[in-house]
Amino acid sequence: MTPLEFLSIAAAVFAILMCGTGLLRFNLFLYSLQTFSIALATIAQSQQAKEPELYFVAIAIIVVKALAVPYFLSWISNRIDARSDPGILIPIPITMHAAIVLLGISYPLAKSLPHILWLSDSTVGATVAISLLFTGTLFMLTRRNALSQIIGFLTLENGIYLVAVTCTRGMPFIFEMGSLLDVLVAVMIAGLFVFRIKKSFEHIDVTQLDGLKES
Amino acid sequence: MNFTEILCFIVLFLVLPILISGFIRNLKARLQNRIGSPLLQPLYNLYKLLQKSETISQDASPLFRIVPALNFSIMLILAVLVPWLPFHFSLPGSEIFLVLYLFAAMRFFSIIAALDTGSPFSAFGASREATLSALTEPAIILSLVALGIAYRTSDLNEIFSFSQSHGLMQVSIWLLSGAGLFLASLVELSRMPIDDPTTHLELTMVHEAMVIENSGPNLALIELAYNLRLVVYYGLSAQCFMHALAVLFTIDHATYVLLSILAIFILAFLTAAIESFAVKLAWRNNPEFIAYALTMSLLASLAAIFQSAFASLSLGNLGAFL
Amino acid sequence: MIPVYKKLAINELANTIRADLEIEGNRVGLVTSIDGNQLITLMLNTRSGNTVLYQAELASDSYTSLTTTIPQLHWHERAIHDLFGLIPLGHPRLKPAIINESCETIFAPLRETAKPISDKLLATRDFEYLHISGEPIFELPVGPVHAGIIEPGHFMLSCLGEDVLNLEVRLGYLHRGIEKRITEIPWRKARFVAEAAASDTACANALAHALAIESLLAVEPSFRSQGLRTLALEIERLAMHIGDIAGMAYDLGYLVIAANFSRLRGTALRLAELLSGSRFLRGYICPGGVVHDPDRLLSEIQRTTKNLRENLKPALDFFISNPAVYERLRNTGKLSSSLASEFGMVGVVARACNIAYDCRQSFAQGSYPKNHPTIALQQEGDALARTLVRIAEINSSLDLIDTILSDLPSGTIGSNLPVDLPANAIGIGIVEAFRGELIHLVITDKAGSIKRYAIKDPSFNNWTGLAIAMRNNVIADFPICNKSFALSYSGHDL
Amino acid sequence: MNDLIMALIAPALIIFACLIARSISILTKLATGLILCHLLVMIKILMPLAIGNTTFLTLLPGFAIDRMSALFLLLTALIASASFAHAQVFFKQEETSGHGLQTAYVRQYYILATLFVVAMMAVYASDNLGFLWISIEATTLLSAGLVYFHRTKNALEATWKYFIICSVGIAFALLGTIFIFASSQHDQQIGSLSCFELVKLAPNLDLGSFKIGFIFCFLGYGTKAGIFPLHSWLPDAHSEAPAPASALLSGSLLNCALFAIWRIYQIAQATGRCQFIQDVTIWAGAVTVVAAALFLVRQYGIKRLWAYSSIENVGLMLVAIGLNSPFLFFLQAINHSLAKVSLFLISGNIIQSTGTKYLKDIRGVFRFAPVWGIVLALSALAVAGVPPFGSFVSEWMILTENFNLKYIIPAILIIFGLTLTFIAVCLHIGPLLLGTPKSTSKIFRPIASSVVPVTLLIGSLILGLTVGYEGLIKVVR
Repeated sequence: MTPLEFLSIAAAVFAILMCGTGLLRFNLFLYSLQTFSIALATIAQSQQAKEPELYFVAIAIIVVKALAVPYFLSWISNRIDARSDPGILIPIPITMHAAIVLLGISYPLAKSLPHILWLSDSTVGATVAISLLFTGTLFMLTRRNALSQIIGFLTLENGIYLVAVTCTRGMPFIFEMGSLLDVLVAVMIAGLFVFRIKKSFEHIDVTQLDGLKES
Repeated sequence: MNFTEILCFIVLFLVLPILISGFIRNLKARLQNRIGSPLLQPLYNLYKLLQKSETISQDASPLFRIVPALNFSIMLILAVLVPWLPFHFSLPGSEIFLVLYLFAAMRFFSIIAALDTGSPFSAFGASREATLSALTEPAIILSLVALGIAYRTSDLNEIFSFSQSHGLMQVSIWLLSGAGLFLASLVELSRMPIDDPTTHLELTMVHEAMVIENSGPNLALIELAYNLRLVVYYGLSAQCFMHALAVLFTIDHATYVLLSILAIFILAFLTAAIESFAVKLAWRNNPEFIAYALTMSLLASLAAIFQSAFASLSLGNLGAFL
Repeated sequence: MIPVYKKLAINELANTIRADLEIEGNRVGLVTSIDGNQLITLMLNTRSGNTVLYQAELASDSYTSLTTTIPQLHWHERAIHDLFGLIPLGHPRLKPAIINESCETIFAPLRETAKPISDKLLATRDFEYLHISGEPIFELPVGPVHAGIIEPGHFMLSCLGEDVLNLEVRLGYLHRGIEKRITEIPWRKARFVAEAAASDTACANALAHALAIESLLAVEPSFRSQGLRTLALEIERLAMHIGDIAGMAYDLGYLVIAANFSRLRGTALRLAELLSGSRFLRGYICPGGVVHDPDRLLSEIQRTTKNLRENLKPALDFFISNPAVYERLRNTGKLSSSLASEFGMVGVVARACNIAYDCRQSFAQGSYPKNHPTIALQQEGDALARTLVRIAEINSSLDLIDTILSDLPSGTIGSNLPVDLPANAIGIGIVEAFRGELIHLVITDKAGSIKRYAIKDPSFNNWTGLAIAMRNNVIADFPICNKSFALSYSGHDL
Repeated sequence: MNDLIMALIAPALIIFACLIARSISILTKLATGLILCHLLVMIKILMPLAIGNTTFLTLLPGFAIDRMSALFLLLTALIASASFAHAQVFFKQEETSGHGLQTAYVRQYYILATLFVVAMMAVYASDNLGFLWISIEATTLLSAGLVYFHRTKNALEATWKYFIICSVGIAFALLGTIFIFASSQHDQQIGSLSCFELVKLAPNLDLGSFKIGFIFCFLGYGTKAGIFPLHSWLPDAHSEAPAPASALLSGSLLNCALFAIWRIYQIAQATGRCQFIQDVTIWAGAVTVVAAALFLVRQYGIKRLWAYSSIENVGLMLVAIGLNSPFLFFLQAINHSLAKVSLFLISGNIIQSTGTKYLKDIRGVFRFAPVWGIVLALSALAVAGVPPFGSFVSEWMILTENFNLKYIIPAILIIFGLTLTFIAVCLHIGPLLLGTPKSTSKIFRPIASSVVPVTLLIGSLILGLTVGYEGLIKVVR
């Protein structure tokens, strides 16, 4: 087991733990840790694959996704006084256990991916990446708070990034940076809209946004 | 196990329970800017309790009298069986399931003893304890079973010995198991954020409410058994963390022993910090916290199963696990 | 303040009060009797600051209960029953409120001495809990002796599993006969007894007493003493609110913050000591003014306030910005706004239910007319709302203390009072104590001595609120719910 | 390089104008003028490519234009001009009808709309799949502000749905892009994201991971295009946006997303082993057509109606892509865009003058505004695929092609969908056009408000009569 794999497992664990609480600040903290481990995994990969430009990507990830974005979101959550998310459909602890089941499912899925997809032996990396995709989606589906949706989306994005790191021999640098910038802008815009939603609806419960139902 | 080690074990066995609980109390006081009670305060308390006479509810059956002594003796056996220190008697019977059943037996006895008096408070405490342990039990079982899967044995002594080969995967298993055990032991030992051991509020207590009818020497035995249980649980999770550490670095035996004891103190420190800074959870939110313990142990089991799958992979048995 | 006095027939009383309550801003201040021969009702108008006192003579020892028409009077009628031996016919739950039933024969202390007590009164002395029947329901008695150092009070929780279906509050373990005692001693010494009505509210009680006596004597204290009185009251509010927050943090298990707030409460009490020489402001306010001018210590007070403010702000932020605290308190012990107004909640509890009632504005005295704080309101009526109201009031008290200190009028601190109280007069003092509306009512007889001295502590209204708020919460929420109300036992029992 | 600068001058000037213009009327006039200049510049740059004189134009590394993208670029420029030109009338009316229009909002609208158009053009111009992805993500980010223009609760809800659903969708497209990149690293190659290179490399791609990549890209860009069942945001966003923005969203953004799918489909075709991918595409298209037609039957808002009709057309275009016919894809796209933009603009006029967007509240358009009524009726027929409009020809050709390639069931589904659409549109539009106008109607019908729709409609008609006629002859032969 390589450090890359160890760190990506840590990311998966943090993502799963993130599903277990409705407190937004704690969610953001765990998201930050998860992103941090992914950035460290990137550094591990850059050493392994001898691609120095991945260093810059890792630093950019730490600055943007592990620090700036969580800070921005927690600032918003304080400003609009939304500190927790009661969740929908299933109780929050069960969500966490569902995420574990999904991690278990991710393994055979990762194994059944076409074999080219791991250039080195990166089954674990691919497993974690798929599990992050699942976890992010699950998080988005089972939460009702607009901010939680953003966090879920970011987790999903992390999963995609991890696919890029573990399953390819280095995506083009400019593409990495471009997608990172996109994420940043998307979060900023989403944050602004959360403010707007709070202002017009006096809540940020997305399940209650149903004024446009077909009728 | 040589003579010095036996001596060490006995000394630690006698001293640590008192010291750790005194340490936690004192530390909590320090964190609140108070001077706090002396480290040996639990000992003085025990002495005081032993001096006192007992008051027993008229409705209580003899069971109520026996249970503290019974639990204490079970705890003594457990303290010898469970490898909570880096050296231990290699007695036969340190089976995971025997240990788990002994712990469960203790819980069972204290619950029926609490119900025995007919006091509404201890009944409350008992019912809460039953609920909590039903939720925590899987976490503890799975943490230990994960280790069992990883090392293909159900003998705790064997699992916690050094003969096994290690890799980074083992580090994650050990870390996750240790974390699961520690979180579960916070619940088991009725500590924050589930239960506040310092509270005077009879309506929110779990453990304290359960033993509210006990007094005098009986209470002393309960306290002593509790302290011992605390040290055994902490020692077990400390051992898990130490094993993870031992995978990453080579440590000679003497340092390892010292570090293990230090680790127990670090966990105690952590407990004190949690108890000073955490907010007690609402009763309905307790499952959310316990779910974390369960999650850690589930992940540990998952990791252990993966590891077995990898092992079979290397044997050329591709996908046999799947 | 002299109330408008009106006489009524007893059968009109209920409907008159009812009609009055329909008018916006009107509320019942106090219902009691003078010597057992009549009912008096004090109505307050929180908009105009006017007060009306209705007196209705009684022909016998019983009268038709007012509770059936106006539910919030149930507690008043129980108190009247205890103190005067008057029976409200048709009262749904008549049982002792103030005087513990351990006094085996009814002794109705405030009753006119010549009047005999009929036998049927004796039958009603038993305290019968409200029983909720059903197989899985069990009753959990808590108190009156508690594990911590708190006052005695007995709570009967009827539970279904962990859920509380009903909470019955039973008080009266601390009855000291304050109201009776004040009528027995010279009125100049009465202030010492009056301020002992609730020890942590000493200043507010002394102030209410002073206001009542001053209104009788038609004396206006000097501007300086008014400023000092307001200062004392705000310091008391500050210290006690900090203490309540500390208690809340302690019940949450948030020990570090609890210890910190307890320390800061000490600092606030230090302010009180600097001002009056007593950490609990004992004996400071007297009719006619205050007893002591802190003159040279004012700069020290100013400095301490600044210091306190600097220390308090980060602690409060740290406390309330913790999402776990937030979650724990939210939706715990929720009291709906409609029930709160129907049962006449006062103080922090009312303001947390979005009822804008603050005696500092409605019945302004001292330096309040000039600079009163804005009313701290919250919508939700849960423990969180009450805590947030307390925090807002801590901040506004600090601001107020600063404002008063920065321009305290000069002048004398006391004024000479006449030797005798006027005959057949009524005086009231209404003060916003830190728990809420506090009323002292003085009635003199023909000879000019105090015939009846009635005190209505804020807790008197709010205990009912606690019982309502506890319904459908889990048992383990009771301490937090109780702490968020922070009610007084001795103030209630008197 | 010069071409690039020339193409960007006009948008830059519009943004500049937005920043300095004092009043709404000056701003709208300036913007209209500049966007028309932009259209001319684009025609000048791209005509050689579109006619086929030149085949390839490289702008920057990663950005290149071939014939297909040139055609779509021209279409986009045309739609943008139409939308901007009509926006002038739209905002004037909005101002007079007392909706409390703020200059800042209009300014913001123009800046975002301009950037949005530039982002869409970047989609067509990018040769690199990565840049393609970034551009499409940029269109989402920029158009969210357009949808939110009215600042109402409904607009906010539509924007939030649009934003979140499309962001997630696009994230999956990124995943697909990564898989496609990984597939090109087969056999220790360096890997590439360039479409042209990938087409060349196609036989060497790792088919397994390419398929996964295609599916994810298809899902991702398909969300953006509104393929059933990923369409849920589309009716909300298209109906809540102001009419010129709806026109842009429906008339060119959908083409953008489909173009991205087409680009990847080209690579799939080039691998030569993509029967599965073809099946998926054609079936998805056919199902989308039927689903949209079914949704069309019960609609309450006039713009929602057209939004569902757009989904239906997306289905048709997807089938055209699946048939590997760039010609049909473009023909369907241009026919749909012209008619649909005209429809959205006219519907915007009607909504503004009647003050309601509900079908049941609008009556008698023929009475109070005959020109609008005629344009609306004709455009609706054009969208529903009635001869002699272009759509009829392209739909006819798509069907025949389907039968040729033995996709019988999809073809039957499409026929069913098209019939249902025709009936549903007629049923909804009939009462709206005829009947007595409700008394609350605020009648306004400056000639200016009909200029753009009429022009587009005439364009559609000419297209149907010329290209369509040729095509029809080809089919008949």
